Amino acid sequence: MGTHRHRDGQTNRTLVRYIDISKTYGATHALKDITLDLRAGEVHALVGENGAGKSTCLGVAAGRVAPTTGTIQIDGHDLRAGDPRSSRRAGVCAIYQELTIVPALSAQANVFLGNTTAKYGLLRDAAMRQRYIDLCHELGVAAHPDVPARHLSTADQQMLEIMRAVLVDAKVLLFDEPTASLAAAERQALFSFIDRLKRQGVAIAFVSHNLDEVLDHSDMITVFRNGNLVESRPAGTWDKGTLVNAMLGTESETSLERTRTSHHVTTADGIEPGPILRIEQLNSPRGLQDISFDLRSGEILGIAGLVGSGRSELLRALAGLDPHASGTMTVQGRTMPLRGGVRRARRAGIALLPEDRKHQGLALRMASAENVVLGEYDNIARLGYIPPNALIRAAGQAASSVAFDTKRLRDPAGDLSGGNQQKLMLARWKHTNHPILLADEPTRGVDIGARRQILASLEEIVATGRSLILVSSDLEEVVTHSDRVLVIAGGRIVKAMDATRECISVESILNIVFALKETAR
Amino acid sequence: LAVIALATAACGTSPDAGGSSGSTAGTTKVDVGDGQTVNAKPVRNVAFLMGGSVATNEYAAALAKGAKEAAEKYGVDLSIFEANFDINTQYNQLQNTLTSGKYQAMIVQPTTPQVCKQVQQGVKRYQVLITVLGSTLCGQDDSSGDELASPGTVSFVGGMYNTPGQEAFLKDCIAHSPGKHQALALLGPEYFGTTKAWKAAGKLVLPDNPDFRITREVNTNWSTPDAFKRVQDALQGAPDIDVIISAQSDLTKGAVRAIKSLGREGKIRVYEMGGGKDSVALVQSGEVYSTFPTYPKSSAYAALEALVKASKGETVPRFIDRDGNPNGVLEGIPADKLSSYTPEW
Amino acid sequence: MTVDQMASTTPATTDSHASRTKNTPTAVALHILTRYPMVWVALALAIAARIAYDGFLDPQNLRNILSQNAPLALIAIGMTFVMITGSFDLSVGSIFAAGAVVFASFDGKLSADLALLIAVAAGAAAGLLNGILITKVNINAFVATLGTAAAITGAATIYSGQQALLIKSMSFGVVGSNLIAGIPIPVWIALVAFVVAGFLLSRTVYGRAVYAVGGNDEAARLSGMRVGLIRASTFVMVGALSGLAGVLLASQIGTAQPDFGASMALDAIAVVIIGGTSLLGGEGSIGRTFTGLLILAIINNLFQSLAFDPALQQMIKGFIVVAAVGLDSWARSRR
Amino acid sequence: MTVDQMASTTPATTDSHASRTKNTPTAVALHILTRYPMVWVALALAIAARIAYDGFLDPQNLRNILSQNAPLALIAIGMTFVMITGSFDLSVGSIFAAGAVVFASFDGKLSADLALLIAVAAGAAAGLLNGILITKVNINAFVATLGTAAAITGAATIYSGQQALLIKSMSFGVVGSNLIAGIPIPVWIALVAFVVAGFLLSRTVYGRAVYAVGGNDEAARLSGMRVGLIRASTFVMVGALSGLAGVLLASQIGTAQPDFGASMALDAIAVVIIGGTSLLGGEGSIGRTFTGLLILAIINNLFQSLAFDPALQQMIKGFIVVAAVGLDSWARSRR
Ligand SMILES: Nc1ncnc2c1ncn2[C@@H]1O[C@H](COP(=O)(O)OP(=O)(O)OP(=O)(O)O)[C@@H](O)[C@H]1O
Ligand SMILES: Nc1ncnc2c1ncn2[C@@H]1O[C@H](COP(=O)(O)OP(=O)(O)OP(=O)(O)O)[C@@H](O)[C@H]1O
Ligand SMILES: [Mg+2]
Ligand SMILES: [Mg+2]
Repeated sequence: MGTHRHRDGQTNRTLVRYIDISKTYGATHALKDITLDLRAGEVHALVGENGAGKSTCLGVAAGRVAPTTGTIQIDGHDLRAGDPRSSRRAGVCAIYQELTIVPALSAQANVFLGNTTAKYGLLRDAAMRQRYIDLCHELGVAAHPDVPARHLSTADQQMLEIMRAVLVDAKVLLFDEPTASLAAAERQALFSFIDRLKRQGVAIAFVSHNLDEVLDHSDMITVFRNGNLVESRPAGTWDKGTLVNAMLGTESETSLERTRTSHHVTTADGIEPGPILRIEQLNSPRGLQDISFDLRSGEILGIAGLVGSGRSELLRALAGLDPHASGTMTVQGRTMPLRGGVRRARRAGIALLPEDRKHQGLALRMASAENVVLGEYDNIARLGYIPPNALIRAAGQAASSVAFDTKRLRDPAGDLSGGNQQKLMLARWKHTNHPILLADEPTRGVDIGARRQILASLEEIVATGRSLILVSSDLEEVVTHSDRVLVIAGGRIVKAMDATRECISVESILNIVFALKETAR
Repeated sequence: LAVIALATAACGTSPDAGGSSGSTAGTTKVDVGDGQTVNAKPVRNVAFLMGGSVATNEYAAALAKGAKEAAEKYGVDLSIFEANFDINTQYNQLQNTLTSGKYQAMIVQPTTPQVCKQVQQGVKRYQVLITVLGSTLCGQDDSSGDELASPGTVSFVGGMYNTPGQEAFLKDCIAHSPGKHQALALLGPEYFGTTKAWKAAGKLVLPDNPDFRITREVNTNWSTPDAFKRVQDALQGAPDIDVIISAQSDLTKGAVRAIKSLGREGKIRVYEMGGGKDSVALVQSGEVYSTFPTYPKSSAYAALEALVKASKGETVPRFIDRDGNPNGVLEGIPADKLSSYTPEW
Repeated sequence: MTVDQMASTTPATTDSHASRTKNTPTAVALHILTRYPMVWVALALAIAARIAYDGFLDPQNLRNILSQNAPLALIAIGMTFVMITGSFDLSVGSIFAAGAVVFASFDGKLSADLALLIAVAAGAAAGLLNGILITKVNINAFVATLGTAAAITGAATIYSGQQALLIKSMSFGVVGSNLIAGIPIPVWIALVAFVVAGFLLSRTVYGRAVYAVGGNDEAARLSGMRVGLIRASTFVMVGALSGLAGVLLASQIGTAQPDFGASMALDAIAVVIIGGTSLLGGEGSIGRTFTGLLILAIINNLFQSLAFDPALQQMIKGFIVVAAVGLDSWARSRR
Repeated sequence: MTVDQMASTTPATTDSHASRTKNTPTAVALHILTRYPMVWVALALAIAARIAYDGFLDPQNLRNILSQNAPLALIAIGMTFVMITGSFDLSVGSIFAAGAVVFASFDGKLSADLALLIAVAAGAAAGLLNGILITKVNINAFVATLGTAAAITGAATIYSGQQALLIKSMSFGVVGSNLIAGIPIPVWIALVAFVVAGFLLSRTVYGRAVYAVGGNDEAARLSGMRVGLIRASTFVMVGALSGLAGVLLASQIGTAQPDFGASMALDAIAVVIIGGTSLLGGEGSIGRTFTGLLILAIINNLFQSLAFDPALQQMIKGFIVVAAVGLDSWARSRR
């Protein structure tokens, strides 16, 4: 790997210099007078709330965003603004928050996108294949080189992007929330990789909402708030508390704590009512095997597992999206086949919050307000008629309950920061009234303040007697917010845990899945 | 698949080698103008390459009818190919029928002059007899007499859509319009033979009739809706127009409606060429002053007859005038003459 | 901040919410002009037309413009729905001609009203066929509608008994030519269609669903919408409207032939796009289609009223359309 | 499972890598047939044609099919590139006719080779205009190319002096009609174009970039590709090929008119889509275009060789095309 990096190894040299950079979108100040250095051999973390300007900041160096004012220098030379090609030439490579995968191209072609190995314009396939396979080994990726990228999971797609960045002999690497869709093992692989690049003198900047990760792996931490650079200090001088305070501008709790006590609804005579949802013998050619469980009303059922363990597939099957699933489900006493289709599941009271907001969740060109009420017009319409303002009012109510800035309801969803897009999806969910909610990664890409808010609002929802199945790659979330936890591996339930009877911890879950992996070897 | 196709195509015998070289027994030498001759085989199968389409066009339907009658009479098989006014379709049909070797004679009604070269080469190579119908083969619609018949073809059947007919038509219109007039000419697309013949006729006739001025020439795509819109707008833009000369019945229908929509009935006199039963109805109702007859049935009949006769060694005229209708009148049919007129289509 | 406050802030981005900020007429007009550059273009063209051609503002000329374009208007309205769902329909020209033929074929046999209904139903049936092919059999809209276009034209030709159908009875001419309050009936029909369609799109659940399907059909499906049904319904709608447009034309010009609508599909799509509705789906509005129609109608009227060399006409028309849309895209990028 | 194992297991899913698993000819053939149902359709049609029409496999008839479709083939090849970048071009018919006119206009004035080059250059220039309008001025491809189509046709009409141009000199007929090894030159040209284009798309950096731009143009831009340049280049290519196609036709039939290519754009797009390349971009291949062309060519030849009622013909053609594409989409959904 290091052999073909020709670098003087000199560290602490400033590679990227932001000089008074500002960026405005209409009335929005995404960045205000940012002055910042990224140095060789240094990992620089950017943290801040959703919409604080982190992605914009990286985008300026990568050429994705043209700053309104200010200049940026790479290795002492002024960069041509807003031109990804110039940035690439200058040695800057970025991995964006919204994936830039070409869905129709093969995994291998995606990795070599814009950087093909070729001679006289002719592709050298064999060479690229070898390099691809090497990289897969190095980063622990298992994606067939010829499979179209659209068939890969989000995590694998994310890894393709990382491979793409690795391939370029970059001087500066920018990662925008690279770990948001990765599980522990891949995160580990990524950080050891980042470590190695750092030692080779690459300047690295990354954005993450996971403060532990930030504190563990960076040398410098810069905090953004509302487009302003609040503070930039060596990592050692920060701790979680000071970081959160700087981000939010207020004193605040730093970690998730288990606040839940059992919310099971019990009747007057103390007998538990039947489950609101019962799944029996769910099997699917997509890899789910013999899954049976109950969901009680007023309960949060967490599902834990590694990437690719089948959590998303399970939720999709429950939502009626898997036409090949077999087995039955009983919702509030009514039994129906599992492959009944989305509408049937919806009518029975099941709603899904999909994990891929860009493709399955949001109509990016449409206004945010439209996205909140998308497909759910019953409570704003009378006989099919939508009165003026009804839509925006309903959207506003739902959006403010998830701390979404209602001023932005009329902007296209595509203009929002990643975290705010996630909040829109949650708002839709607030807007509806389904008794059973399936949340797939509800806090992906959400800042720590909003995350707490979202999780709290989930708890509020179940407190009203609705039930929730929670899938999250952040095991801490699962552990602190579930009444019971199902651990899934290889499409099977390997363990069911009950928080009221035992103490569930992140370690205990990891022990289960890794032990299983060992025995499988 | 294509590789196979290509290989067979390449290995196939050259068509020049097969069949009709030399004056073998059973063939007749037929003069096709310009000193060329064709060794004609007895005619058994005739292809009729029609420019328009029987389906959407009564004129074409009458053509088909005439050709069928003649085919029955002379005991030949007739296949009708319709180009639907599409240039490429006709080109391809011509190529396919020529190379199939199935047809000893063909009637060609050119969409535009563009199949000229192909027909002439086809005649040389495949020794087929060809008569041309309606529009001239090589774009000489603005000439007259035998010059209308292109070298390589047996004869040309037409007249009405060529300069002689258009000239007569225009003269007839002028004769019925004494005094000063401003006229609108409603024509087909610029490229069509008829349009060119019309313009040539205008050059011959108009200079002698300074009181009759064509102030607008409106090109259409031959369709009624197009004529409707364009006439409506043109009349609006040039309110002094009091005569409309329409080259074809579909256009007339649009023009008549446009006049009505502007409330100018009775103020604009409409002359047209066509003479079909729809036209007769319009003359009867007074919406059209007179219709200049054409004879599609006769012309197709004459075209096929000429082929059969030529193949038997009889001499046929190079130019069969007045669409081959022996009683074809060269004057418009106004309302008072309708009783003695029977439309062919 | 409360929702009521919200309703009076920065300009909206969705059409349906536009122009609600301040409701004085001038403010609304100004807002429309800055947000919709194509309205400017239409206005500028109208002024240019008035200068170049004295008779342009003549009531009769305006009446001509409107009634000539009423059939295209109906089809473009339907096409707007189809295009907002992210699809398009190349068979509208054939359905249009078929509608004319069906209507004319009942001349003297049925009442004009009944004939009109049958023609519209035939158009809707053709649209349903398109909808099924596209949403159930999953055939690409381009090929499906190009194929059905050929099939429909063929069927109409056979049905018409291979001849142009002439309309003779007065009653069949009423809907195309009569005036109500000095305005031709087709114009009234088109106006009603504009208003109803505008309302449907911006103020009903159905309209929102149309946008949602076009905006992201996977998301729409996941939230329980009948994506196929909604998309198919837009094809039925454009089919019915095309049939109706055919009836109007046949009644207007008194004859019907199966090859009437050759350029209708491209014209209708062009009208919708010139107005500013994108081919990608999820955006657009009926108001834009109206503007697009005006622009094309003014250009055509001007050229046809002046005796203009058709070749030059075509060239200039091409340039104007491209320039207008270029201006629109420039204005949008500046926002 | 390791990646090495992976690379040698289950059949690949992307086109470019297909048929590499086992390389015996029969395996490859089988693979093509199961993966590309349209190849079956073409085969079935060929058999049906042979049954319905004795002369179908006649060498001369095959030669006709190929040479008649050579111009369309060239345009469809260019269109494949444009469509893989997720765009399309409605002006190819006009460029095609303009190419024919330009070529014919030099008859007797310049050498045929030079005239050919000028016509191709004119086509490329028209394509460049499209490319600039679409990528620089950011005009929607539909409107931009519909507009330039009108402008180009108008310009060609004026240039041609409003008349059909006849080609008289022998040398101008060579490229359209002469044979090399028993095969007409246009067929050779089309074959070479197929091979070169196929190679360009699947084996070069440029081809990969074309796919990337169509698959996700934002991703392509961010990874440093010149998205605008690449997309514009495909328009230049289809423009040049359309000009060349026009030259071939003019030389073949000995005359040129500016209204030649009326249905060419829709035909070319239909060929590409019938082959299985989507309008959405990012997917497709030259091989598919070839199959699509064969299918349409066989249907047309059959119908044009039999004296068949054109109305019925049109209906049947519509049905065959829709059924074929329906079969394709069904087969894909089963994979
Ligand atoms: N294309 C755009 N148009 C309009 N506003 C934009 C656009 N891109 C970003 N913004 C706005 O700029 C601000 C900063 O966005 P940015 O994406 O940098 O936030 P972020 O810090 O990365 O947030 P997150 O943690 O949610 O990803 C936000 O208010 C966002 O809505
Ligand atoms: N559309 C698809 N086509 C092919 N394979 C898929 C598809 N979707 C998911 N898979 C595969 O199915 C397996 C289970 O994926 P699933 O998305 O359920 O995992 P997960 O536990 O939710 O992980 P993640 O964190 O990636 O969401 C994975 O190996 C994934 O690659
Ligand atoms: Mg961000
Ligand atoms: Mg998942």
